[in-house]
Amino acid sequence: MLQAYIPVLLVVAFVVANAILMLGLSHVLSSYRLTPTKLYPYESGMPVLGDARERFSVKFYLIAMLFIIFDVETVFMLPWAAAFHQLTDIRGLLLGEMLVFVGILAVGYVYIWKRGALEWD
Amino acid sequence: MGLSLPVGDAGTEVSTMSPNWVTTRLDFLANWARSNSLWPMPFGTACCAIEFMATAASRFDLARFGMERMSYSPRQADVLICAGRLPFKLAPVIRRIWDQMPQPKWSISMGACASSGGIFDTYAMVQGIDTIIPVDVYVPGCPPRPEGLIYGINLLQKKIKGESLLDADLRQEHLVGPDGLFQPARHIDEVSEPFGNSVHQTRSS
Amino acid sequence: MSGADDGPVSPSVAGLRARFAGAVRRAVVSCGDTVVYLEPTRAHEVLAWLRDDPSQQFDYLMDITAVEYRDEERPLEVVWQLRSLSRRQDLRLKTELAKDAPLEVDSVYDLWKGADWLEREVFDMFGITFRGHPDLRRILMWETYGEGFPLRKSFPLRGHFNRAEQTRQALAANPEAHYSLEELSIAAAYAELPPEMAQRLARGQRGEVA
Amino acid sequence: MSTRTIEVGLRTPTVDPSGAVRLEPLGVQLPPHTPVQDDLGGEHMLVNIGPQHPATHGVLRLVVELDGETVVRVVPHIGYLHSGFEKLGEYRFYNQIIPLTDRTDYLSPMANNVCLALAAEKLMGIEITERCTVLRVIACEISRIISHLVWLGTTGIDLGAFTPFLWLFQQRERLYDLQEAWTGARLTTSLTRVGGLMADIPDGFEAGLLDFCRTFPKTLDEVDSMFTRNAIWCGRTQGVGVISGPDAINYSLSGPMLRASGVDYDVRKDRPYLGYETYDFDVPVGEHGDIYDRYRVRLEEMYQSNRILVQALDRLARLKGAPINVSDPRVILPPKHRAMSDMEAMIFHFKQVMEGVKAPVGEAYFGVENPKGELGYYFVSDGTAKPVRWRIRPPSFINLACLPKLCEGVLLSDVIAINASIDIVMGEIDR
Repeated sequence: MLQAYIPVLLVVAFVVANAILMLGLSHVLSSYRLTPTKLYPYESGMPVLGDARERFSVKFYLIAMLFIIFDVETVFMLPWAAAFHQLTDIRGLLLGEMLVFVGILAVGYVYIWKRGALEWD
Repeated sequence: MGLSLPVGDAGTEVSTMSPNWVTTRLDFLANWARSNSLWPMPFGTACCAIEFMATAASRFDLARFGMERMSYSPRQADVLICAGRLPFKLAPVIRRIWDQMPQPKWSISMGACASSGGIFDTYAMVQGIDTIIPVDVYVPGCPPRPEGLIYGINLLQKKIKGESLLDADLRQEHLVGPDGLFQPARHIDEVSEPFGNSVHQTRSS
Repeated sequence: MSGADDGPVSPSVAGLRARFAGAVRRAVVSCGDTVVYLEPTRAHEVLAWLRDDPSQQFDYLMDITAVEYRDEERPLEVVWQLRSLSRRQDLRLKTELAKDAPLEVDSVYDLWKGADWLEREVFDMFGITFRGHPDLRRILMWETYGEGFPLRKSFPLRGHFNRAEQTRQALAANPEAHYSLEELSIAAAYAELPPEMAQRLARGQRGEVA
Repeated sequence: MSTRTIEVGLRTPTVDPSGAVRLEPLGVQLPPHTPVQDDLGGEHMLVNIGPQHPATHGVLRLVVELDGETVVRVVPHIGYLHSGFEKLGEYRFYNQIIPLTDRTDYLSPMANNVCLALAAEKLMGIEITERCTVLRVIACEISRIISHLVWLGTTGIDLGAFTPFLWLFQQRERLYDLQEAWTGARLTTSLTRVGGLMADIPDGFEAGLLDFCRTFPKTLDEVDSMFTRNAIWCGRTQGVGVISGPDAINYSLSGPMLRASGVDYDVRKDRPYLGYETYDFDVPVGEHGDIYDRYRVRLEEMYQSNRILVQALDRLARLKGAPINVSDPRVILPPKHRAMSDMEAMIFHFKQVMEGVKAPVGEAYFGVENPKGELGYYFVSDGTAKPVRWRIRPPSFINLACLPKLCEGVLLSDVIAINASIDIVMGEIDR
């Protein structure tokens, strides 16, 4: 059974090696001359006023959370679709199962819509 | 401009710092990679910026020389092209952008106004950006024709091909001195002396 | 080579003389354009009338600028160029400001919003203050420019200081030179500004270039 | 809740009689900064869309006060390309100022040269020849097309459409070839002289221009089909950066900015010069005053300029061989071969080169319809060969002054679209 995982491990090893090689080589070859102005944030060439770590309105966070929820929902659909294609005998059960799953999330969607979380300004 | 041995013409003398074979091969590889993938930072201020846009557009394509990707942030820029005249109000801006560019970095002063103040010998104009930042290639012309700019870029590529990785002071950061000037004051006054037609323009009537 | 004084006087001059006898000093025609000289103190009143009066309707402010002549005795002139789009009429109004008195004139920002930057530029280049302008600062040179007012005839073409000093002052421009007082006060950077600069800004005073 | 950290009493430096600069408290108190009271609100952030930025069309600097993503206020800072043109003008003869005008609005150099020549000729009372007027009309319309091509190309890039940039710049290169054949330079043309032109058009110029005028509308139709009914373009531009007609007049806007807001005012129709009243063209006028209307007005103006060029070309055919310069030797240099042989011509040549062309005492203002708006040159002369004052009425400078009003409460990306729609050139703004 272990046999099947060899190609996956090879790919992972190659990717890791490639990343380390590129970063390491460029780190070794490049010449670092750090000066205070170089570490200063770049804002179109002007002296920076204030900093970016300001308190942002909470609506940005809200929208990010909602996006993640519905994005994960679609991620769950992918393996389901693959399984649906192969397990032809229990298709009815699988379809019902997914409809229940989507239904629950649809209730959540209607709730946030009514509560006005999607209005932007 | 593919992978070819550097032409041994008089222009490129291989720097004497790398006696043995290994470093010259590494130099050659690094210089070939750097010179053919220069990412320009177009510091376009005035009319030369329009000529620079025409050079980057489809007719005089800059992509043939590997300068396809314009980088508008100094963090990924290799060569700062000062396209246009530089007033004193813009001097701290170009100085800060030059300091914020990582090594290795080069600079092209495009046009007569950037190289010597051009026709603007006035109170508001820097008389040549080499009093503010170090300049590698000066491109004459007002504005330089796209072919002129491309010739300047080729000169810079030839200069890069002649550099060596071991030569440490090539990559030194020349910062603004304690007296607030990049060049010694006497040198700036000498360089900014009015010359040619500017000498007679003191009387306004 | 004619061109100095020809062409008819603009009909507005008669209306102006009738309405503001004292304010109108003289009216001249130069190269076909009518030039009316006004009293500096009553200029704003005349301009408001020219804009609002139905018979004049000068609703379009073309340009505000200033002129300084080469001989010193002649006063500085502030020039307003008006145009009436509906009546297709042009009019140029001038006031003369003596050079020894403080150079001040009323701002026309309340009549034409377009005058905002034009007046700031005249202040930057000539040093003429416009009373009532909401935000009179330098617009072309940087805020703490220390060499004076460039377009005055006493100002040499290459500036007072030598090139090295000009370069040093330009490179030494700290945040104060590039930000207005308002922006400095809004930015949370106030805590990072050096204390003496903070007091100076609180008094609304810009720092001199060291 | 954004805190106001220091109380600012605005003072302005004035020059008192002794010449020392002292601080005079201004009558007007700055409106107190009303902190935004909403519990979910974030602190305001100042962002520099600064002098070195791809979307500011030159070295303009916008300090944007942001509340999250919406713009509370935009404060433009200009002067980063101030080169002292007007001061330099006072040290030059009238014919020496013409190369300076190329470098103010470097997108329409020939139109600036024509405007300066017209202003100087109005000051000196010179009547130019018929063929010269037709050639100057051709120069102005070529400059209008070039300026609008660059504007549409770079605005397209600002809003994400890169292909039209390449199409339009290809057409522009064809016009640059004609411009270079005529004046010898692609950009710094210095075409006119007081009283005439530097040179007549080379042979083959009319054929090249006619060929351009025949094929140019085809490219414009392609670009039109790319933009006008493009959902992204309409979504980003319609209803954004709106300014009403009366406001536009109050802000002294001019050119496409003014006409897009519904004010039918074009200097070529209102105060005809160079014989524009005899040409058959119409002036596009928008209604809403948003970015979409400014695009439609400028696109239509390119079609109209094309029409004018075609009419001017067949007028030129009738004026074959007519003189382009005024015959007055005190204004126009005599031809080189006569200057070397004929004594009188040599004297005129010498006097003009050494002492320049003297202008009568007086002042003259001449405004022309430039691609950006109404460009006006105001000369004040005291009888010498160098003007006392050379004032440039800069259309982009005045058009840009209304940017803070257009950008209140819009999103950050709209600020870039509005700034691009004003069609600014920093060389003319900062002079």
